[in-house]
Amino acid sequence: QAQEKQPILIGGTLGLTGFLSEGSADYKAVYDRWNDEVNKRGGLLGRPVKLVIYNDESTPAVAQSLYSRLLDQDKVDLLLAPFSTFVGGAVLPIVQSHNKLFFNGGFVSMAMFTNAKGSMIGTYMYQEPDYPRGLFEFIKSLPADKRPKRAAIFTYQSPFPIVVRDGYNGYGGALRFVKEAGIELVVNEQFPANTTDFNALVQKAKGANADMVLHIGQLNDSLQVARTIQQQDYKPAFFCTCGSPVTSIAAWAKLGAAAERAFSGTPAWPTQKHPGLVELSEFFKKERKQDTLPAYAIVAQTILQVIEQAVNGAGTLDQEKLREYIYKSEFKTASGNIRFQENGTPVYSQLLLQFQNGKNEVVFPAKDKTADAILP
Amino acid sequence: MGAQVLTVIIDGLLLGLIYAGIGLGLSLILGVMGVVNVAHSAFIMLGSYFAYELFRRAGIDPIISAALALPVFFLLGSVVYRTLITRVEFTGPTQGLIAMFGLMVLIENLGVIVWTTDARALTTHYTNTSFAIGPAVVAWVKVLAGGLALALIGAAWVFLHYTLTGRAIRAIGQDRDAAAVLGINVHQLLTILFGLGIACAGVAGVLLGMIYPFSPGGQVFWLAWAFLVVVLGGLGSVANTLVAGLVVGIIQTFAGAFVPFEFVYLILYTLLAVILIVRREGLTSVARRSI
Amino acid sequence: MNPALLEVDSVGKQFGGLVALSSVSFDVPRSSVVGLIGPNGSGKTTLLNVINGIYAPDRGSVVLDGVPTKNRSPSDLAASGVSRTFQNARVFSTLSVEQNLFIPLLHRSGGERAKSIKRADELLAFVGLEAHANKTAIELSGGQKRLLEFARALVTKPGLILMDEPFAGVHPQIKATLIRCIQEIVEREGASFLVVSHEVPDLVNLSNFMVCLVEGKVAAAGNPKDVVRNEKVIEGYLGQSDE
Amino acid sequence: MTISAPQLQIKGAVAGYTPAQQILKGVDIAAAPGKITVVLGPNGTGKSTLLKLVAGFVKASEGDVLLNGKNLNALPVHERLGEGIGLLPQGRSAFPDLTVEENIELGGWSLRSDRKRLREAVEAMFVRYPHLEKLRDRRAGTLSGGQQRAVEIARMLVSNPSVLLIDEPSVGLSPIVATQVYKELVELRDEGRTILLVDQDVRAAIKISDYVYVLTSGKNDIQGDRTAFEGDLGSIVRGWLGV
Amino acid sequence: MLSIFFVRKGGAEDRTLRLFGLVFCVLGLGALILYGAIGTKQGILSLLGTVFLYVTLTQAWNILGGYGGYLNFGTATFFGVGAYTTAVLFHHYGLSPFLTAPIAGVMAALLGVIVGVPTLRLRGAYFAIVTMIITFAVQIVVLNASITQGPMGIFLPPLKLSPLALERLFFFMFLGLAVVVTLLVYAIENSNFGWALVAVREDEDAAEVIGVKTTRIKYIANAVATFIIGIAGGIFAQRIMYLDPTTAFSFDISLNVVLMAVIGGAGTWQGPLIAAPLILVVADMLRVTFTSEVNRVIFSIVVIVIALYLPHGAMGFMTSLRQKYFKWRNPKTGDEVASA
Ligand SMILES: Nc1ncnc2c1ncn2[C@@H]1O[C@H](COP(=O)(O)OP(=O)(O)OP(=O)(O)O)[C@@H](O)[C@H]1O
Ligand SMILES: Nc1ncnc2c1ncn2[C@@H]1O[C@H](COP(=O)(O)OP(=O)(O)OP(=O)(O)O)[C@@H](O)[C@H]1O
Ligand SMILES: [Mg+2]
Ligand SMILES: [Mg+2]
Repeated sequence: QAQEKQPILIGGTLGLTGFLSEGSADYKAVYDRWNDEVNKRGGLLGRPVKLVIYNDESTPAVAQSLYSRLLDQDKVDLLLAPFSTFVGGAVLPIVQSHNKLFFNGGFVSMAMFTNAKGSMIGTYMYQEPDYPRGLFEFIKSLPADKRPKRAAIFTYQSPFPIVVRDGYNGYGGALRFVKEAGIELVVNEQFPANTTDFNALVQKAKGANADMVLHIGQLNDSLQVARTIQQQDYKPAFFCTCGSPVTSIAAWAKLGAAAERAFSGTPAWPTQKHPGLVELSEFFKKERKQDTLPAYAIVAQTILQVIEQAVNGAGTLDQEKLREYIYKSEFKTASGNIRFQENGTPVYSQLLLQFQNGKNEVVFPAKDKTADAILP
Repeated sequence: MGAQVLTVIIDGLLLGLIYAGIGLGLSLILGVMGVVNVAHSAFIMLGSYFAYELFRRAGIDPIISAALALPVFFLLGSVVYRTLITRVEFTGPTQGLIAMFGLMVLIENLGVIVWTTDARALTTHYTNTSFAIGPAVVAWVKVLAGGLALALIGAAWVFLHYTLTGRAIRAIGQDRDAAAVLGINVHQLLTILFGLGIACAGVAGVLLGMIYPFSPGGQVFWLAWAFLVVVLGGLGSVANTLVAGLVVGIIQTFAGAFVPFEFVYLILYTLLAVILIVRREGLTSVARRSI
Repeated sequence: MNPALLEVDSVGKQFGGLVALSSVSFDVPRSSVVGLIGPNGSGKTTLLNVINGIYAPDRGSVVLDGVPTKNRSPSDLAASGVSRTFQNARVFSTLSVEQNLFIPLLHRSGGERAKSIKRADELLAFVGLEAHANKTAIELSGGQKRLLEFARALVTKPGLILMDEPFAGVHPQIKATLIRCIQEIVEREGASFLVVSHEVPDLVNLSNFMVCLVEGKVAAAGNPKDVVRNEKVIEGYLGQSDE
Repeated sequence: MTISAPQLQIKGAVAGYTPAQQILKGVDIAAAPGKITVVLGPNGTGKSTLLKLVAGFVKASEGDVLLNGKNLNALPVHERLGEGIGLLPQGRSAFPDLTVEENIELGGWSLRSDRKRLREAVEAMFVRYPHLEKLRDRRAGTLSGGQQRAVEIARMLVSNPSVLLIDEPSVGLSPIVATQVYKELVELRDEGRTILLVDQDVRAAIKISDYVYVLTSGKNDIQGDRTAFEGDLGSIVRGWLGV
Repeated sequence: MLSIFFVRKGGAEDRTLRLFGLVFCVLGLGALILYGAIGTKQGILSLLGTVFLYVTLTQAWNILGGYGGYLNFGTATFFGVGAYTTAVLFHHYGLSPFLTAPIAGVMAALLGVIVGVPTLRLRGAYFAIVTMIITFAVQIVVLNASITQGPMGIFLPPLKLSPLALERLFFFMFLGLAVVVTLLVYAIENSNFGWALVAVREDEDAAEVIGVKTTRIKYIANAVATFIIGIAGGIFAQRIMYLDPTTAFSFDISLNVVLMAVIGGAGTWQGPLIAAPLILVVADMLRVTFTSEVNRVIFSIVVIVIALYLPHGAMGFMTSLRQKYFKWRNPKTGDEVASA
């Protein structure tokens, strides 16, 4: 009896401090909310659920030792991935050596999913090479004279953004999309971590008359580039933060005029009314005082929904059985109804957001559109 | 080409002024007291949030906040000096380093508790505006911040070189006991100095907050710049801190314009290392007699 | 005939625009004490720094034992038997007195080192510091630091010892001891000293040869008694003695 | 310039750098008003410690320091200047990165509320020491040893202290300047200042002294006025002093 | 007098204490070996592995930084170069990092010598900050080089061992390294070389003048230190299995090493043995007890308290205890005293 009542432990880490803390905070909020709710619903398999989320300080080495601890000492039943590819890369080998399923709402990586041979279950609706895909599909839908002619790409020097730019094994990537769309690439620059001033980069794009700027980076640098572009009185028709989905983070709205018209991708949007999505959006409005729903929250919610449905559906915590169940079922989640492909990732789907008058609007694809894109 | 050079020079100078502003407080405290204030960036962070809160709650313009930050952070610095630094300073530079490191972690994480880790951006009505000098487009905020930094540096320079109190503070840095013998209240003046150093950090924080988005953990990246400027300028020398800031700013923007961006920092670091190695004590490089 | 132990040949040294030494020449013969006097700022310390390899001379040369010392580092010269003391005693402040004496012996080996250790003990007794052997050097009084430095300069049995005001602030009785010590070393070991001091009467007694620098130039050189009677020296340096 | 001469008394002072080890073990010294009182003794007996005690760097665990009857024990260093105490420390203490002028100006820190007087006092020093005039804008750290000593003396005098604690004033000074310094001390006394002088130049010190103490191993055991030291008692003590 | 050749501070009591210390160390080491062999908690094994890694790094830093007084804020440079050396050799030639770790040491030492020639002429804060800058510069080179796969980093496949065996392996690797390095530092402390370094720290000019070949001494110390750091980095690459420029050249590594050395008491071989476990275990305990930023707040307070109440590091504290209870002479003075 007492054994039965032992809580189910779900463990993972997040960079609650350090440079990944921004996105991590969104994850944490969703995790905590779900933990409360799932227990209100009676837990999983009749047992209460306890999330054990450590702070990895945005440091891979720390995350490694914490995962080691989660697996070995805390003996968690289910394992959540950390936030960001940067940390995830270091953790994956440890997880694999323990033969655990890795529930990954935290990061994308074609390479790692391939490498994990299906033992990693991801809920990002698209992997790195597809990050800019939404934007280019949208561009293809435009009349020829509205399309951009000259592109500038800024890429953060980190594994994830590089793949966003270059694609994976000959598939996807911003460079390929630009070429296929017949756009001339006039600036292709990288910037290292801790870059504090982006004036030089923006000057280059401006000097080259680029009417499209793809910024493939993270939050802080995206904010700065947006602001610098505005201050330089430079008006590229297409400005996309094609790295992380940062326009849906609270800080974006604070930029004022500089935030306007920026494009960004997201896996889903509350207007799609996927299961739990509207409530999640309400929760962020009420509890986090955040008008817009961060994409991170959607992915986090999705992985938890997958876990919940899988455990209840398979009726066990046995990793093999869970795996079997996951690959043959369809999941009803905040990101829509999803099925997992062989490598553990869902089928591609993306919405393109544009920041208009202080909020995000879905501008593509047409069926989910909430507003028309504003183009000069 | 000519237009580009003009842009690069203007940008470099403005950036340089800001770097000098960031380095100033660090330089004063390191030069006079020998304390490596790694918490400098934490006070910069507080400065940014100081401006942010004043703007958000009371609509106070950051330019005014910069002035308000002076007394507020001066007081804060004095308190830190009296409670923490006096107790570690005598036991050698490394002890001060540990204490300041602790303080940095403390402030940063208290900052996270108070403000969360979310990035903030301070957007006033002039934040997104700019003006043109010939072909160069210059952001107003940078001009304002650069001007304020210059004023701060000028004031510090006048204070340290042209007032007796300032000279006394420099004297303390060179021989504390000899200064005491002359009737100088060392404890009091060091409190002032530390207060000033922190005030400079606070103002620098306001200035950075005007230009760049910030978060509690993010301002630490500026620390590297501050250190760069300080060593390049030579410890405790205000005028050279300014020159060093400008040198760094100009090198950075020139490199930024003419080489791939990923090599900008490499070029910058290499040049700085070369300058330091050739001139040993940075731009100061006075032939100090030690023998 | 052996050349002199040290030949200083038209040495010049400038600091920026300031000419600290211009064309200074003199010899330090073997087994002798050369006194170096001169007003404040006349370049005495600078000269020691040049001989010692701390500064490279702008002009001229320094020849030790017939070999020019050009580009040799102070430690290298120390290995060839040049040692010195500083005008402001520089001791290793967190080391004990005996550890201070031990540092110069680091590059000595075996038997030689054992001998040197014996010598260190003697020297310590000589300068009256044996009771303080275990004290940390920072705890010594001003004069004691100087004595320690004196001893430290001699433990390795150097051939040429440069001393910058060894008697300043030293108690008269100990000063007499130091002078005796110097004389004995010159006699017994054939070492040579170049001593800077403002205590002219003592220096006159001690040295075989004297050089007076004024504004970086040799104003007088020769027999000590003659040098101190030289008008230029009296006028520029000694002043009218009222005794 | 005349000054109302104060009297300085050290009564039964026990003091040291660590509680475990006392350097002064019951010292009784009185510096008579308007007189030069000399303290002699071998290296390391605590003469400098005595001056540091009066200046406030070292705290007495027993005994008192009295100035005109006022107990100074609780006053911190910087306030003692206000009581008229000036100290010339042993060794080097000029501020190396300040110019000579700035150094001297800081000596007048206590006059800072009256800028005009301060300026005058500083200029008076350049009149008093003309050889410093041409060094006015040099950084003190680039001066020769003796030049720095002169700066320190001038710096001490700017604030016009009435009690002077002087530790080995002539060390490193050329004879001509040293003679001048001793003359100066006499003048300063004649202006009515009380001087406590510690010196290893025994002969010069006794010559200008009014009263002499000899400090050995932390206690003052011999004392007398100048005549005693130059006269009969002198011959006994002199042997000991090694003059 | 001869005593100083054998012990730093003379006296018979000292020798008993030293014996005591020796026994303590041997017992401690025995206990660790035993735990490494039979312990099954991977988390603890892994934590201890990290502790040994940092003991190694801190000891190596200690050689030039503690004894020689040159505060190096660039440990990460050599650590990263070591790590990348083995990773690159593995990636391109399939050589196991355990085999190539010595090459990693050599590469790091080589770089140490190259950057040492100009930087070791700088003193004080200048040296410290330039070493920090060099880390950034090297990091950028690695970030943009193709042989290192730039920002993509290098994966090293996990060894074919169970997770527990893996932890145990690295536990012993780093323990061995730590023991060897500690012995080396102990030997240095009591050698001519160590004395020469101390002389450099106390007064470099005076040391040079009395015949200490300061330049050579500094180079050698630097080369030895960087060699060790490089080896540690090389093994670390295999342990972390995924190497990228940010991790390998993290400034945190440099800073932690300095903090540990100073908190333990720079220039003592015991210091790192005390401080590395202290800091890492406290940080780890806090991390798992408080899962939010509160853990860092408490950690920072601990650090501040250490700074305030252990003015000469843990070893200084031990020395003062020893003096208090053994009534020995006092080697340090109250520092507030005038040096005039
Ligand atoms: N490193 C230096 N930088 C600038 N000037 C210097 C330096 N070293 C010495 N000088 C100058 O060179 C001159 C000679 O100085 P030096 O120390 O050799 O004099 P000195 O004869 O030893 O005097 P003293 O008897 O006072 O010690 C002085 O004017 C001094 O100011
Ligand atoms: N900072 C210090 N810490 C500990 N002990 C000290 C310190 N300074 C001096 N001492 C000790 O105090 C004693 C007296 O020193 P003091 O400097 O007063 O001697 P002194 O009489 O001035 O000698 P000298 O003529 O050599 O200057 C010495 O034995 C010395 O070892
Ligand atoms: Mg001299
Ligand atoms: Mg003395």
